[in-house]
Amino acid sequence: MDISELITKFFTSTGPGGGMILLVVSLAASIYFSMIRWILRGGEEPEEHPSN
Amino acid sequence: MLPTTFHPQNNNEAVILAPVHRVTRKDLLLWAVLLGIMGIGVYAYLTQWFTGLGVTGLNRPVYWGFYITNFVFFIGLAHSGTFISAILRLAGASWRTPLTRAAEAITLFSLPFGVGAILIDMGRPDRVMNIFFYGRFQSPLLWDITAVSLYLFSSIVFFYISLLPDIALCRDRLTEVPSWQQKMYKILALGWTGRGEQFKRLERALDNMAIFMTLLVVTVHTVVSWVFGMTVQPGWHTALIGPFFLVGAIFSGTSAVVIVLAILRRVYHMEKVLPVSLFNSLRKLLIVFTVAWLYMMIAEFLTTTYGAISDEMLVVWQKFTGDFAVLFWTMALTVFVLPLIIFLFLGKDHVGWMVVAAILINIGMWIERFLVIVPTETRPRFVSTLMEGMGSYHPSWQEIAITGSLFAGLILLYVVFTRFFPIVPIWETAHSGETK
Amino acid sequence: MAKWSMVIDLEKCVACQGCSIACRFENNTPVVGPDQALMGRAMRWNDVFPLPINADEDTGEYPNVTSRYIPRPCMHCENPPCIKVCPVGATFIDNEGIVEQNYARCIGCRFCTVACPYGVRYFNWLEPKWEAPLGEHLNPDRVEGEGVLEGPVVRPRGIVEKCTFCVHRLIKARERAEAEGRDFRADEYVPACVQTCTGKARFFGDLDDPASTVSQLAKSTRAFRVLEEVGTHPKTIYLREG
Amino acid sequence: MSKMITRRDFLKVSAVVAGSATALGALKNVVSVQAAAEIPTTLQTAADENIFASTCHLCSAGCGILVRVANGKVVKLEGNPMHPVNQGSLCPKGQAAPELLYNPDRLTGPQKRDRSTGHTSPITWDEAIQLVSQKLNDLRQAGHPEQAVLMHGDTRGQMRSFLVRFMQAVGSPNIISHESLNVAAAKLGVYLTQGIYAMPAYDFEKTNYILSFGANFLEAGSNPQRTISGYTYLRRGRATRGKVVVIDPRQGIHGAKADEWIPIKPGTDAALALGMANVIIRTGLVDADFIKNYSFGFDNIGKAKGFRDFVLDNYDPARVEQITGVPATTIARLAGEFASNKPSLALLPGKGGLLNGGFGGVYAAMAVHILNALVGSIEAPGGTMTQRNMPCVEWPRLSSDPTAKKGLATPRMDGAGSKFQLGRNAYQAVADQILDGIPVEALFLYDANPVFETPGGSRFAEAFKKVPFVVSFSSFLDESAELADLILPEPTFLERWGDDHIEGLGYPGISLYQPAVDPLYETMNTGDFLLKVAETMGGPVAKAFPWKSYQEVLQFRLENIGTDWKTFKELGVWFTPGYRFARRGSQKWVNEIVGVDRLNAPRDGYFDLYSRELYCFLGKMKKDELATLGITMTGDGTSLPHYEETNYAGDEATYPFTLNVITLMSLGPRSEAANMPTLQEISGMTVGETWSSWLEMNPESASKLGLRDMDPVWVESPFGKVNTKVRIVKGLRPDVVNMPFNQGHSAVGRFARGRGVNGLKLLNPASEPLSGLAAFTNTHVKVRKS
Repeated sequence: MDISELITKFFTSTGPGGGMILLVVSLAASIYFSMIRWILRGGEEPEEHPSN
Repeated sequence: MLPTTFHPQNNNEAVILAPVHRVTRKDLLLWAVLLGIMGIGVYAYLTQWFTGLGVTGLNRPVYWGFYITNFVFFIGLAHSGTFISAILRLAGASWRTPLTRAAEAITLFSLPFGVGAILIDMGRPDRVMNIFFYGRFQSPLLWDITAVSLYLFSSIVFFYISLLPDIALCRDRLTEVPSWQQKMYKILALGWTGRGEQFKRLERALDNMAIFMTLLVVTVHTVVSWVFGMTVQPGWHTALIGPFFLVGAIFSGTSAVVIVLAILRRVYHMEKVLPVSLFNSLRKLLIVFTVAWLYMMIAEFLTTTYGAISDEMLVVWQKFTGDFAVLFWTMALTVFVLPLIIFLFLGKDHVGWMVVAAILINIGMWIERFLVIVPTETRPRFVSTLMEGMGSYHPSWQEIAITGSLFAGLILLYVVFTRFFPIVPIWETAHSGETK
Repeated sequence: MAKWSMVIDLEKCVACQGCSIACRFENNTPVVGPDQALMGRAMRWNDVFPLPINADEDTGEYPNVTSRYIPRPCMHCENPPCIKVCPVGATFIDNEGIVEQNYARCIGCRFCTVACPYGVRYFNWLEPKWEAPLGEHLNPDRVEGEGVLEGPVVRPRGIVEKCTFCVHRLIKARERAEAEGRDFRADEYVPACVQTCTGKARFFGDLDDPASTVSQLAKSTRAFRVLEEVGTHPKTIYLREG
Repeated sequence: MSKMITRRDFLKVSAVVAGSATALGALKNVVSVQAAAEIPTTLQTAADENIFASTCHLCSAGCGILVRVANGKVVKLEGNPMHPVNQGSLCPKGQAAPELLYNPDRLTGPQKRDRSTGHTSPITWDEAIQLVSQKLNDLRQAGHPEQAVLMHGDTRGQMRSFLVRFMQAVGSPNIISHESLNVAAAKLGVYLTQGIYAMPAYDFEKTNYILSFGANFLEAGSNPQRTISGYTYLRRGRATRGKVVVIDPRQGIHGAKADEWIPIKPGTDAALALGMANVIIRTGLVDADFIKNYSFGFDNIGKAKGFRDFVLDNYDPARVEQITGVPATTIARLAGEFASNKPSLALLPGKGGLLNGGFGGVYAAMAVHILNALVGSIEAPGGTMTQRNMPCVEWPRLSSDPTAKKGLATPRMDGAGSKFQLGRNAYQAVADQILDGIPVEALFLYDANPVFETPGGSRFAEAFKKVPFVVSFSSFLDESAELADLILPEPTFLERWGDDHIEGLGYPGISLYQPAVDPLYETMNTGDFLLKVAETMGGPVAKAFPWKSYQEVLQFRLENIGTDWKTFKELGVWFTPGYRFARRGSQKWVNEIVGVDRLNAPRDGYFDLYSRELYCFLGKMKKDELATLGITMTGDGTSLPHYEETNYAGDEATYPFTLNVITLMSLGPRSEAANMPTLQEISGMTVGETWSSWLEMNPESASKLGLRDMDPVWVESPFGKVNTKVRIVKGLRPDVVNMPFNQGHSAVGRFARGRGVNGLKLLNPASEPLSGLAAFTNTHVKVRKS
């Protein structure tokens, strides 16, 4: 299957669209989740490098 | 045991937190009224659920009416928050800080109603999952759903993380509130301490998200417009429709912020926190938007009328002199003429006039959304399909009630929110900046 | 594979509306009643309209008045705007060029009805009903498959329906040919409107077969397609009067 | 160090370029539409299916149908491709017929109405048979069988002669057809010229040129399906395209499809036809052979003025222009085209034609038919034909007893032949006659709803009060059945036996009705009912009807049509294709084509341009005598077709518009059709109306009255007023307004009741004094905003 057919299939067939939505949203969810964790972790006073 | 939390120093903390301390009788009354309106809407929707969309005034060829207008309007309204807090953040406009949360709350609370309007408009809401089972990405509706759901999701996160330090503040300061409320703060604060890298990381995350959110704003409203623009119908099928919708969205959203600010200022006595200078800054922005919107309108109508393709002209005449003339000229008056007069001559240092203008703009923008959607439908390319009584649209009481309840819902969420969370970001407006 | 097409000779069409009603009884489209009809919710998959298509076209002043009529089934476009916009693939074009609707999947968003420039798609605003015993005459034919419901089966409310060139008749004709152990011929299948046409104004057949009547007529100097400038490439072709 | 592009790199680059190209190619696919992957499906259908060949009964065309019966239910009708009238086609009424069968408002069994209370109560068929036979026997014993009257509608085939036989056996001459409401004017026109009392059949297929005088042949002629097929063949079915000119104050569908629409002043068709005759004669374009050898009265006959001089003296195109409003140049051009594009045809109005309401209408029909004669189109290819009927087995001789003989000798109660000397039927006059004191003891309504379908129908409601025994055979409780004492519902045509003669093609054929399903309700075929009545009555009436069932009657009558009953049932139709024209002047011509039906004038095969038949009635009358008949002409002119100014009810100053009640294809002529919801929902396609009635008005007139499209209006005539809405129609004379027929029912059923208004209520209820025709088009109305 060449790329053109793949693209066509993605747009025109039923199913991939719903998958796309779920993919985008879950991707965002995981990014946001790790982002929030990253922010909160900023509050832990890590022993390695004391800030002051 | 909580670690000691760092809270930036804010002189207005008491003023800002004042509304959060108590739920008054008046509040309960207001909530009851709003719930009542929503109840009517729910009843209206139930009649629609059990009888079918036939209870609406929709028909052939006006398949889309109030519900889709609401969808577009609410999504547009949602642009206020992102605009004020994301775009202005990127632009480094520091005057925005006191009103970011008030604006973002509009975003957050209008988006669900925008999405809800779409669900209400569906003939078979029970089959909504088909979109996921059988979604086709060729349909602009899928682009819409992708963009709007991502936007909704991102807005929640954007709003929530900027709220974190203030939730923590509530957790620590509001000891007199009921225990469930305290528990809520405790859970929602996610153990925020404000120490170490937290504020720095928060700022960084917000800065980065602002870029993303700005992109989303542009995408979302363009995609909303493409639901119309991708068809071949006269009046819709124009490349301008994306920017047109976008500018309109920011325009109405920013005006909505003016209204909300003025109310908050008055009701919660925040004159000091939300100074008149804020309104003056918004006034300047709004002047730009009004002119930009006028420019869009002129670009749109001049191109259409000059080209004078007959199908397109039928729609234009519907707006200029036809069935929608009254609405159209009301819209022109409330969106351009009156606001410009107010902004230029009356609005400076005058909150009252600003509110008047903002209300006019929002009424006008709702009408404008209606006028984008309905007149085109009343004059399809194959005009012969119109028989007696066709090509017109009169909303039923259900549509009006549901529209009313969508607005009531937005207001309800908003007023409830202001009673439990500080509507002005305390940490962002803090006098002492960084952590020590 | 065949490419089904309909040719309508406007000179022979006398606007009798036989096609409209043949379609109604073949496909079980409901009568919506006076109030609904007044709102423009009448369901006539195959409708007949007075021309002009374009409202600002000049029809002359008395006594030099031109009045014309046009019957309008689905155009069965080769590039149908309705199919592009359907979010769930409830409306689709089969490999013989027929634009169909799967009633089991439609979510009732009405994007297709808005996108169709010909107004051929109809929405079930209310539950279709037939006052007893009127419902006795309903055509029992239905097309079923995994998650598919098509054909004259009575549509539930909240979904979109449309002219399908009586696709169930095609299936029936194929099945009959198969049962009789012979090859299916294109002339064994016509939609109900073509069969009933009082002026014999309608022709139906395979546009891919250069010898078919529709192919021949499509080449006529009188042939035109409605709104062909829109790029939909209709397979319903009209022949001009005169 | 120069970097050489290696072959490997080159291939890489090419691959990238090619890749982008295919991706761009894909873009095209993304915005286009792909055929969907097939999901296997199966067709579910009825367990058992049958197809019955039968005949449609929803208008006078009598199209052949194939009825699809699935699981014992009628689900679809198709045209019978074997049937010569419709050849597989079927109009909207026929298509909607299952709604007639499964109509929720059908009568489910015989009922008796109590006059004093107005309540109806169900009775058994045996009781009904007893009641009717008792009544008829009473009348016979009283020596007045003629006081039993039967009114019927479009009844053809064996039922027509069966009813006649029944009434004759009882002893009543009063079998009154509704034709005085529609085709009788045209039939009289043909009768007074060609000497045959029938609508001609037209050879559309071979004609080159059609002049339609308000024939409305694409919507509601007497045989719309036949004329539509003829028309489309004339236009596009053959190598040369024939020309069609429509003369009608209303454009309608036929005017829209025609090459030319001539909006003539209503009621002046005679003048236009004679103006054309004038041109044809002056230019020497007449068919000399026909005129010289086979027509009477072209030249002067002794002292009497002939057609030629009369027309040349009186109908100069310039004068005709004054009368008709059609420019003289147009008249001359059309006449020239008509006479030089032979074979050409002038069509007589069938139903809904705008002939004049008085006897002038008959003169107009004569003038139009004479146009056919002038160009030699009588009984000629591309011209008119004479409708032949299938030879049926003769009924056994009716041996009338003295009572019956006495009854049959009485004059007809509707006045046809006596009060209305030239009339054959005076349907609408029945009410006046009853109200004038003519005794009617029993009135049978078969296929008739006079309360609704006649101008001033409320007179019938009054008249029924004076008739002690009114019987309706209607399948629906229509306006007349509502007032009947006995309601004896007949099953719909899809549940009963019957037949119809094929008309409009010239050659003979017969078409069968057969029950596609068993009767749904306790209904009885009126044929079967009358057989049982006859049996119960006993005596000579019983003897006249030796059959057990109406189906047997059909089988008896159709024994010799050339096929056996089984094949006939299978095909639903039998005919002898190919019309054979009679040679001018041949024996067949004299015996079958010209002059056959003349009562007074000689049956000599001459086509009358000067009507000898009419001379027998009017020739000797004085001016004042003629004036009582509404004829202003005196002398020879009375026997020659001429233009009579219409004597309108309502003066023009107060009532500026002529009202035309139009029959539409959708609703058709029969009351039941108004109760078929599907038909209601397509009823006013031309103006975009459904489920209602409207008033069509020219934009100019509307703006003069300050009316805008869809404004509610009062339409008022000297006889009443109705409230409806105005619709602007460009294709209409400014001095004419139209209203659709078959709306404004107060009964029949839920779908018909209260939909719009009945325009007939506004019309002049008078009958034309010479012919007994209903005056359909001589009422003026005024319109004002309400």
